[in-house]
Amino acid sequence: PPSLAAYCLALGDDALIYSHRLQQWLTRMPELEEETALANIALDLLGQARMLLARAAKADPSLGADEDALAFLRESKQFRNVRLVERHDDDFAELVARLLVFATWRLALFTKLSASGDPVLAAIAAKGAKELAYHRDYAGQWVVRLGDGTGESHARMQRALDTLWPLVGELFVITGVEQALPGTAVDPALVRPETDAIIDTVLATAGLDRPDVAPLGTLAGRAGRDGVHTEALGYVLAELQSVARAHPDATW
Amino acid sequence: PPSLAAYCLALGDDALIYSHRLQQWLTRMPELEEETALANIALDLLGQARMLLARAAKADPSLGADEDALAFLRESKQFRNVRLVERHDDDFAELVARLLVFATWRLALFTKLSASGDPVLAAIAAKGAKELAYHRDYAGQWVVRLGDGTGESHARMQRALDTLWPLVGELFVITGVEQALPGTAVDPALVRPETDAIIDTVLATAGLDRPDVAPLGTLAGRAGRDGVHTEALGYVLAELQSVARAHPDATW
Amino acid sequence: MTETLEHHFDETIAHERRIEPRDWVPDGYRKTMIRQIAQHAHSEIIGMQPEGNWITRAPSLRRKAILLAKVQDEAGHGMYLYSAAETLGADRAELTEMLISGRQKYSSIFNYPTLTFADVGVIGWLVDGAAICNQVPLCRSSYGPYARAMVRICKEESFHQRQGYELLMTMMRGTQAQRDMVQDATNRFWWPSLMMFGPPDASSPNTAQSMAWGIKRHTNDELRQRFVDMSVPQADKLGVSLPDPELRWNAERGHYDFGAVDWDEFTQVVKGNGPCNVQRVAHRRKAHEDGAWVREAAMAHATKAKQPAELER
Amino acid sequence: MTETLEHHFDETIAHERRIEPRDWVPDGYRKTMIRQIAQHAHSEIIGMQPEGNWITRAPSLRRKAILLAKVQDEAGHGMYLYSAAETLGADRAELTEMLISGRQKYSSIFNYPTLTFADVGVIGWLVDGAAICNQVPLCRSSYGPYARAMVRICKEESFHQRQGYELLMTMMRGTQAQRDMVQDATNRFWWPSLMMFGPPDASSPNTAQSMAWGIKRHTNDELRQRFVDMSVPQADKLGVSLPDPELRWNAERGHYDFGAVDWDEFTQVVKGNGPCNVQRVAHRRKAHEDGAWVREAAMAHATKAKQPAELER
Repeated sequence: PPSLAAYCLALGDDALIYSHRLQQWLTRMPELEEETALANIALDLLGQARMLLARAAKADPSLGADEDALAFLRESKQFRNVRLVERHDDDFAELVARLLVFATWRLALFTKLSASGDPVLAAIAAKGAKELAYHRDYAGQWVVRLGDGTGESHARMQRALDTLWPLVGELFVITGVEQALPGTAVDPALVRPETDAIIDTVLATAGLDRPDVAPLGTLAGRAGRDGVHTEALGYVLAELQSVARAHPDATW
Repeated sequence: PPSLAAYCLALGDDALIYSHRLQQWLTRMPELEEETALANIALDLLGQARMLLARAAKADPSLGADEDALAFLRESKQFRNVRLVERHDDDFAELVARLLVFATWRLALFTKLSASGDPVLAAIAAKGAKELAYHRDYAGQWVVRLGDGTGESHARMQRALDTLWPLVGELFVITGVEQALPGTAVDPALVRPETDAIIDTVLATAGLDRPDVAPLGTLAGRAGRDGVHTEALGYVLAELQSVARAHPDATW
Repeated sequence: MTETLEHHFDETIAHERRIEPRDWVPDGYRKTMIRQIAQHAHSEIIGMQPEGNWITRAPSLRRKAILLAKVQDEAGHGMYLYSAAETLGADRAELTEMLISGRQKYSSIFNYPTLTFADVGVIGWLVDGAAICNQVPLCRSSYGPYARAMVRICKEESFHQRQGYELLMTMMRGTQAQRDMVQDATNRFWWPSLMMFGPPDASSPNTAQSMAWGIKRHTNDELRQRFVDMSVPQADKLGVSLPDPELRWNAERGHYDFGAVDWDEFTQVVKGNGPCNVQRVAHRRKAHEDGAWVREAAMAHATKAKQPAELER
Repeated sequence: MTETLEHHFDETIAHERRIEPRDWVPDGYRKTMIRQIAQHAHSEIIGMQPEGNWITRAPSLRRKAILLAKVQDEAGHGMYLYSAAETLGADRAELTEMLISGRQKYSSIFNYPTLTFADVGVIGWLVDGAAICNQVPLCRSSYGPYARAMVRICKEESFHQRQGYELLMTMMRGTQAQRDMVQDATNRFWWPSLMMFGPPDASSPNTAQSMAWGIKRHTNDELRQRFVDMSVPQADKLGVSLPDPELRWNAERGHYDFGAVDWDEFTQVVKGNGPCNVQRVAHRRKAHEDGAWVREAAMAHATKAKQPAELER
């Protein structure tokens, strides 16, 4: 059914694009231990993306034949990820700030989703929730370390939060896709209190302020979930799809 | 004839890839005056690339149907540019250092080439030489300003020279393509004394040292002209070709 | 004394003659004019970003050259305009500071992202089209240097508009994916283009004074209507639909009626909360800050180069 | 005392038993062993770059996951190996410093660029293949912690090698462009892979001492021959040619004969003048330097977190 496919696509695209941004950090981390942790997280999210895109392709073959067709042959406006995941991180503070927000939100979502009426989606969410709990804790520990660490790390952490905060509101906006799938999809507005509470606890422990900023503007109300992205996504796709597009008849 | 095509391709790829790197600077320059100068130079080189690639396509249609097929549908190893033009500039000092080297060398080459036995190539070179004289002077003035300016600018200028110098030697290496075109192509070794002399004068005026470093290693003697590039080129092509490859049947 | 000068100024305005840099002008005129020119200059400079975004990815070398030349023209327009503002006593470095600190605005349209190559064409068609509607009357601005800059700028903008429209025509003759891109870009840019003319006349308090001073020649709503009337047949010819169900010919008025602009969105964008405000200003600020050492070095070199000559005196 | 210790060391070596961290070892053994382990660790860390270069561009999600996991394993290998070096008294921060200042080496193979996705497969096949030839004997290294690390590493490397070869097999069954990519990557990596075994025995002065200490188990030329003998039938099965016209079976020797390695190129690469030496070390240095504020903050936080507990004592 198209709604289920669209829902899987949205959740899959979040993971696919965010994993790409994490992959770009590899070999650039501050310690070897962080290299392995980062690779682990990027790999988990890539795994989630693969299952969700495969599920989307199965639920609505008109979208694309399989996970690879969906990842490598769609254009920017066909991607359904939230805009939070598109931006290139300026520094390690931004990496962990975004990861904290993303993983906390997605964990809350996946926890509810593990009771979805769609058994495949429920199973994907249950598996993913275990991974995301680790991602969230990893990010939370670093946010606390950096918030509490030195003057410089505190300033960078706060700036990172301020930079990405305008993108947070979009995570909790319900779309027609969720509305069309009662009992199967989760209304993201429902996970806002839990997400906020956890992030607030981490920020309080870290001695950081929750930013008070206006949400990033939309296009007549349309944002990432509607295929209206930031300019960053085009560059992500150019890189992600470059080899696949150059060899349209190849199998790998 | 294939040799003529290969020669035009090499000279065209130098301009195409370098123009791309300059285009990436646009909206990032230190002053508005430099924005227009930069756009001008990038545009001149793009123009040279177009004429040379069109000439290559005409001389050997098996390479590609036209300038766009050559720019957008070749793979990394089919590009014949020198490796100097592939690197992303770290700062404005690197931009002007590379431009000085590139424009001085290419001007010397094009000046000789304007007497080529191939009238089309001769005309392209004669037109290009006028443009390159401006590029060289623009870069030379900046190298002097930065070399002479402040302690910081001097240090950055010297570091920029040190960084790109290993790539300079490759500019003067003759390949089988030039050898196969006596009277049409120019042996780049012949322009070394002139190029060196001009660069040395600029460096002396700027109070900068000519770096004394080993050339960048090759693969069993093969480098840019043989299709063996740096890892940077793949990313250039991913961006350059992204829209064209995503719409293989389109005309623009 | 001031009375005579003021009389001369009023006479100049009344006779639709040009104010020149040497002429006395009231403080309000100077301030308003500087702000207008500066915002226009800033718009040219910030406007380089959304279009510059597609230069490296332009899918044909010819289109790449056209786009590169266009962005170069915009930098040139920025330079003329800053120079015009300088003839009124403004300082370019200060104006730049006003821009990158967010204290002066630029056209709200550039706070929307460019998401496909079709956006390049639609910006040429609609955004440059709206800019021309706004700017043609400014060729008759009472301030001479600005009026003259506008003549040159309008000429180049018309050229850019034709190029944009021609790109769209080519794309509409292409693949279905290309036609979809053009329609999608039109959908995204139509309403923001209508916002380029500013708030409705009823909520545009400065219009009267600006028109009295010959700084503004038509009201926002007049210009907006002119733009709509011009664009609808162009859209038809192109084969795209405009995203407004209320758009229809009104034979009585002799104009197209159109739906209500979302002025809340406009207000948000003007306040800094559009999709790209932070990004655009941060990009410009970074370029400026990254270039600080270069400008310092150039100044230091110029000072050193001057010294020997000065010693001779 | 030293004599008894030395006797114990010699006995351990002679009986092919393992030296453990608590055991006395001669200074030369310690130094040589630390250098060998550190260079191996550095190789794992630097080796992440050429392969990591293709993760974001991998043309299928399955291949992307495989490559990402492989690069993660390399980071893990680097960590075990630095730990093994620490059991001999080395300090990881110092070893990192030695790497980024260019005072310690890593495998010369990683100074070649990865230019297409086929390189990922060829690195798995040839480079991991050569590494395994080098490393399997090291599972019997006289130094216990290193030997045990090598057992785990070799197991994972064999897995990576099979994955690389499988990728190439798939590509060879694909389009002509894919087959060309595999052949091109093979042409570029063959000779540098042969160089991975180090200079010919005649110019490898430390081999004798290392073999006596049980640090090295076979000479460079022996291992190189073993690698060639192993690779030729694999190339045949794959359907690629190896870029050596002198390569042929010698029934008398029971081995493949092969052409002369370009030791001048090898010397240049070892001296720092390969195609990517500067790039690889600069990349690693930048990551380390960019991370300095993070490590400082983590330390500051750990110190603060410890203080309350200490106050209780």
